[in-house]
Formats: sequence, structure tokens, C-alpha cells
Amino acid sequence: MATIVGTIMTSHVPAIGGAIAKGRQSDPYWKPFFDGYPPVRAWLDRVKPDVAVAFFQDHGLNFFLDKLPTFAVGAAPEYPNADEGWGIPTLKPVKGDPALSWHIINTLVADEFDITMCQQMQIDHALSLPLALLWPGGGDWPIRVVPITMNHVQHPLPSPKRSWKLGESVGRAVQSWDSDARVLVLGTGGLSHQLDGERAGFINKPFDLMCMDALVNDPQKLTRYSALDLVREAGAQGTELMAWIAARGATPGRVTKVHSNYHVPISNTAAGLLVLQNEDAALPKAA
Amino acid sequence: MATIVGTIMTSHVPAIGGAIAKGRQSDPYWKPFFDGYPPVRAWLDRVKPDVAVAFFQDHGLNFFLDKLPTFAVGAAPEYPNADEGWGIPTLKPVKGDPALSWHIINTLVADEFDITMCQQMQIDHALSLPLALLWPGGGDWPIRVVPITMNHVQHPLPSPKRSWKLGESVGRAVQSWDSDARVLVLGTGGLSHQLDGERAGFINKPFDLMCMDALVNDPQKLTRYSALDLVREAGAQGTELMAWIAARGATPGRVTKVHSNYHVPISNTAAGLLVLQNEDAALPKAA
Amino acid sequence: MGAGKKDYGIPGTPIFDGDAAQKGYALNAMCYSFNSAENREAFKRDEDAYCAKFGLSPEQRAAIANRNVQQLIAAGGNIYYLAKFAGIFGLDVQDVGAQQTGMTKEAFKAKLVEAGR
Amino acid sequence: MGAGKKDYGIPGTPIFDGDAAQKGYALNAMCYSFNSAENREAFKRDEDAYCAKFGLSPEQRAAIANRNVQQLIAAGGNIYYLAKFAGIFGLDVQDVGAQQTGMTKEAFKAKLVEAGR
Ligand SMILES: [Fe+3]
Ligand SMILES: [Fe+3]
Repeated sequence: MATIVGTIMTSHVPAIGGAIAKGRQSDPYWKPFFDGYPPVRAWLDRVKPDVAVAFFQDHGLNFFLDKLPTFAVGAAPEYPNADEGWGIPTLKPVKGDPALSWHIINTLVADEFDITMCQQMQIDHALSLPLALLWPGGGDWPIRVVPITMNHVQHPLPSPKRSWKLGESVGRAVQSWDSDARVLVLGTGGLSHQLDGERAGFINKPFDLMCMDALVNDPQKLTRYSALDLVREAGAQGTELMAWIAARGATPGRVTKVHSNYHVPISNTAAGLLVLQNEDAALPKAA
Repeated sequence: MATIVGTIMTSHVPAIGGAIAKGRQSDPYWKPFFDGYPPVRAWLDRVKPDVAVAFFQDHGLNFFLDKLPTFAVGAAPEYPNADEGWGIPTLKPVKGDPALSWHIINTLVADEFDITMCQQMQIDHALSLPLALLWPGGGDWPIRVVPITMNHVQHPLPSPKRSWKLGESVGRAVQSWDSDARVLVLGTGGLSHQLDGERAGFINKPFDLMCMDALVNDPQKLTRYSALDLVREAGAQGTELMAWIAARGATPGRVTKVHSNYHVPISNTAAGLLVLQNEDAALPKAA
Repeated sequence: MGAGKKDYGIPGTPIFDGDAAQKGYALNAMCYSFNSAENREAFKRDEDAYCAKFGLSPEQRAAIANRNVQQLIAAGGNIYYLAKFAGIFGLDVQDVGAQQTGMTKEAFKAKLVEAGR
Repeated sequence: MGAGKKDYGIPGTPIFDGDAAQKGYALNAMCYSFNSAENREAFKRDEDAYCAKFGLSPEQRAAIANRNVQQLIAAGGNIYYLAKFAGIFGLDVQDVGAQQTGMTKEAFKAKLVEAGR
């Protein structure tokens, strides 16, 4: 059966793509953010995942309000990237893993998740930029992905509790997948931020730090919030925390925190980073 | 609060559209089928619904395999019809009821259904032909609709149990809708039929009759079947029975059977018709 | 029988699952396009060009050329999209059923009537 | 503040719900089209024609003409689609935030830095 090596939760904002393209990683503005990632890459070198199951929202690239899914699961052989309207450099397509996608789809539907099944899907900055942070330097991505998108565009949003359950079901699916693959769980988005309204620029550092702590030791605590609670506490777009909650739900057994980082601001966003290792998987120890 | 007057479950097949267009209702082949509907129209004249919540599958008109939802709820002001590839006459668009659509959407997401929300949707023969059977003669449809589509195109399909629960949640939504509207529940599809494979033409009359009986008195009995059980018992496309199961799940309280009909064959299909009245609603008595 | 790898144990009954859906994607995309009368005309005008535009596999192209439902299903075709292809030639689901069961259309229709007794 | 009718009790925070989504449909459809560079060029070439093609309401057309984020949101715009409109002019989410809060961009950025202390 497949092994879940652990979980990476990270913020994503389009501006990261611009900073990478312009080589600004060491600028004073960007350094505290980019400095968070070398330890993650060291961990990845050690646990060597083959495929990532990634939870994130689609920011109006694949889906429009004509037909907007609550949860969508990609089952494509390849996922192209797009500029999304800003003319930022388009990154390489990432390879899919249709066998794992369909195994996850079959499990989710059996578990009464009413997903949208996508044999074609583009990826936006919510997946391409985390990949670029984890595997910088260009070249082909050394990982396959199964993208799972969550609606944070139009209310009603799914709840944190439903997001957690989605993650749990995906975690069970991966662990029952007949494969010797090593699987990384990825959740991207957040932390607190708000783009719209007179409260634009809202950030809630105490709430974010509480969440980052809870995600290690007591994640189900976060499922007591409603989607609107998250809007209030984490900002209108801070609901993306649900991608972290889903990723944590997918992470089985005992976990240890490998690394974390938190820096405000990147663009309008409190940037968080959290890496958890699955202690129940047989993984190489740190040197 | 809105009142659910009752529920109509009926088969749909594209050939019905041809028979109506050619005025063949009294042909020996078609008469036993069309003769089922005048009693339903008499009942509709009595209970006078304003809006219908309709469960059915989309037969590859709105949705393709690129992005295929398990359950989708329409929230459009109007739903156009299309010929679907056969050049059959296109029927008039049907008006939507966005207020009820959004109330149902809000309820379903709160109840942890991961629906796709559709501000644009076309309707295929699964809705247009039942409307034409219930309100024949052309002219504008005297009813608004909220279409709810269910995936029967690509496995994994939702289960009969999940379909029942979907219906239950929709029924609760309608009953909590702040409106004096009279609401009809509609479920279309089935009964047993199979279009593909060496078993094409498969029909299972005993199973259909058992289902029609259970749908009146013991509907939850049918939720013990899996989707594949339905394929086996009712044929590859007989899984459309789930639209009847969802419609029955949406029907509250005590029901009485107003009318039923069953005739084999229409096209490749066992044609069923079942009308239930909600006895807990204050409705005019039959003359 | 179907295009998938898994046997679901229901004789004579293709199950359109993820395997079949992957295999049939280009073919089904083409058939889905036949919802539009304009596309149906374009197919009739130049079948080769139309198939090439959708990137059909050689197996799919041959099945389309042969108008053969079993071959189309084996190549990943989904019956609901294939019905739109059949519609181009004025064929209905009874023609499609007769072809798959190796019966005349009359015999197929008689079988259906018999199933109602 | 938002385009919807319901008050969710979160000050300064539009909630893009069904009411807003209905009101903003045409506007958001236009902004969604800006995922494509070709469409962004078409908008720049002839803004009037492009808006007309999507059937914007007069309120939406005026908000687009004014490049005014608050008006766009009041007209049913969703911030994720509006960001693609802002992108045409090289504006980022900090420009958008500064405009909505009535601050200079520098002051808005300083406010964000302050929130991290
Ligand atoms: Fe985001
Ligand atoms: Fe059907």
C-alpha cells in the first residue's frame, strides 16, 4: 500500500511568482518568506515523495459561476498552468497520476462526497507556486500530482468540518492504494488575509498562530468554526485555511512538526508554512 | 412556508419528443403510454403547483467528462432546451426560480452535500419531455423549475442511499422556504433499460413493479441497493431509478398514491409513472 | 466488453468507469460536440478532418468509420455520447441495440415487447 | 457594502453569496474572460464593444469605466474575477486594497507591516 510521508501546508499568492521571476528572493521584503523553504527542501530530499495530493482553491481559472463545484478532483494525465490575467510567467505543466486520481474518486464517492470529476484541469498559482517553492530552479517537476479544489469563491462555502472529512476520506484512499508510491499531502492558501471591502488588508496574527499550533496537535478543534467564522477571524479570503484543514485531515496517525515559518506581510497576506512528518511511516531519520 | 403538494415520477426517452411532434399519441404503439398522463393532468389542475423541483440526469448536454459533477443544482433565471444531437424539435425554455434555487443550495451545502452550483444550465429531454407530458399543447410552461442533476454517465455513480439523502435535504429546504408557493417534486428517468452491450434491450418487469410499490410504502428499502446492484437488476441505464428515489426522499410525511402506469416498451425502456400526494398538505379534495 | 480493465461481473454490460473514461476521452469529446447541429454538419462534410481535430486513436477512428457500436464501446465510447453520433445517421437506440445484439431491428423490438408480458 | 441583500454582520466585508452572484453574473463573466491574453487585448482595443458583448448593466459599465473597486463590488463583482480586470492595468491586490480603504499604497503597505508585529 502507498505511504503518506507527511504534509506541507503553505501560503500561495501570485506575487511570489513575480518575485521568483525577478530573482528577488534575497530582497529584504522577500527574504523572511523565502528563507522558510530550504528546510522543507531538505526534508523532501530525505522523504522523496513520488506524488502529491494537493488541496487548494481554484481562483477563477477552471471554474466560473456558470458551473461552480464545491469540491473537484483532477484525473488528467497533465495539468497546464496559466497566467490568470496578470501576465506572470507560466510555469511548466505538472504530470498527473490518473490511477491515484480514480482511486481517490472511487473512495470519495463511496464515502458520499459529491465531487466533480475532472479529466481536464488547469492549475493556477495555488499549485504552481508552491511547486516552484519546493522544487525551484526550473526543469520538470520531480513529482506527479492529484489536484483537489475547494470552492472559496462563492458562498455557500463548504465548512471546515466538511473539509476535514474530505481530507480524511482522501487519506484513507491513499493508504488503501495498491502502490509502493510515497505520497505527499499538500494544502495551500491562507493564512489570514482580505482583499475586498473596507476591511481589505485585515490580518489576524494571534488567530493564525493559534491555527498553526492546533494543526499540529489538535486539528479537529478548527472544525468547530463555520465558514463565516473564518471570514470574521481570518478575513474574507482567509477561508483558504480550509485547504490546510483538509490536508491535515488526510494525514494519518502520529505526526511530528518538522518545520514552520510565519511572516507578515507577503502582498496582502499573512504567509504561513508548516511541515508535518508521518511518524507511522517508515522514513529515513534526519542526519 | 412553502407547501409540497406531491410528487410525480415518470420515465423520459427522446422518442417521446418525436411522437409528440408527429401527433402519434393515439397510435397503438404509443397509446398505452400517453394514456397514463390525463389523470396526472387532472391532479395538477387540482393541486396547482407554482414551481417544480426536478431530479434527473443530464445526458451529456451540459456536462462533459472534462468536469462532470455528481450532483448539480440550477440557479438560472431560465433554462433553454436543446436538440441533443438528434434534431428533435426544441421545446420552449422553462423559467427558473433563483430564490428557491439558492435556498436549496444553501441548505444542501449546510447539510454537507458537495454540489455544483449552476447559474447557467440547459435542459435536455429528461426535463423538457416530462413537462410536455404534464402540460401539453405548447405555449409557455405554467411552472417554474429548479433542476437538480445526478451523474449516471460515468462511474462511480452516487448511491441510491446518497440520492435518498439528497432528496431529504431538498425536501427540508423546500419546507423551510419562506414563500407561499406550492411546490411539485419531479423525478424523471428509468425504469429498467439498457442501451449498451450484448445485454442491450434488457428489461426487468418484476423488479420495476417491486420498486414502484416500494416507492409508495417503503421507499428506504430501495436504498439498500448499490449503484451496481441497480445496473444488474434494472439495466445499465436503469440506475436512473435514483432520480425517483431522490424525489421520494424529498416528499415529506404521509403520502397517498394518486395514480400509476407501467408499460413496456417505449423505445428500449420500461415506462413507469407514479403520482403521490402529500396528505399533510392542505390540498383540495378530488371532486 | 467495455473499455475498462475491471470485471464487474454483470454479463453483457459495459461499465463506463475511470479506465474507460480515460481511454475514450477523445472519442467522447467528439461525440459530445454533436450536440450542435453545426458540428454535425462539419463532421458530415469532412469526417477525416473532424476526427483528426479531436485526436482520435486509430482504434477509435476505425470504429467511427465502421459505424460499429461494439467497437466504439471497446474504444472507450460512452453510450450517451455515442447516441449523438448515431443521431447523425438518423439511427435510434433500437438500431443501436439491434446492432449490438446481432438481431434485426424487428427482432429486437419483438424482444422488448416480449419483456413486457 | 457587498451586492447581496443579507447582512452577515462582519463589518467592511462583502460576502459573495447567491444574491451577489446573480447580480454580478455578466460583470464576472467578462472579468473571467481576462484569463486569456487575447481577451485582455480585445478589451483594451475597444472597451465599449467588449462590455457590450457581455451585456453589462449600466451600473456595471460605469464601475468598469471608473476603475472603481467599491462600485464594482456593489455591482456584484467578485474579487477573484475583479483581480483579473485589475491585472490589465498592472494593478496588484495592494493597489486594490489601498483604493478600497482610501489610503495611499504606501500607507496600506505600512498597515500590513504593522499587522505583523
Ligand atoms: Fe489564494
Ligand atoms: Fe434517460
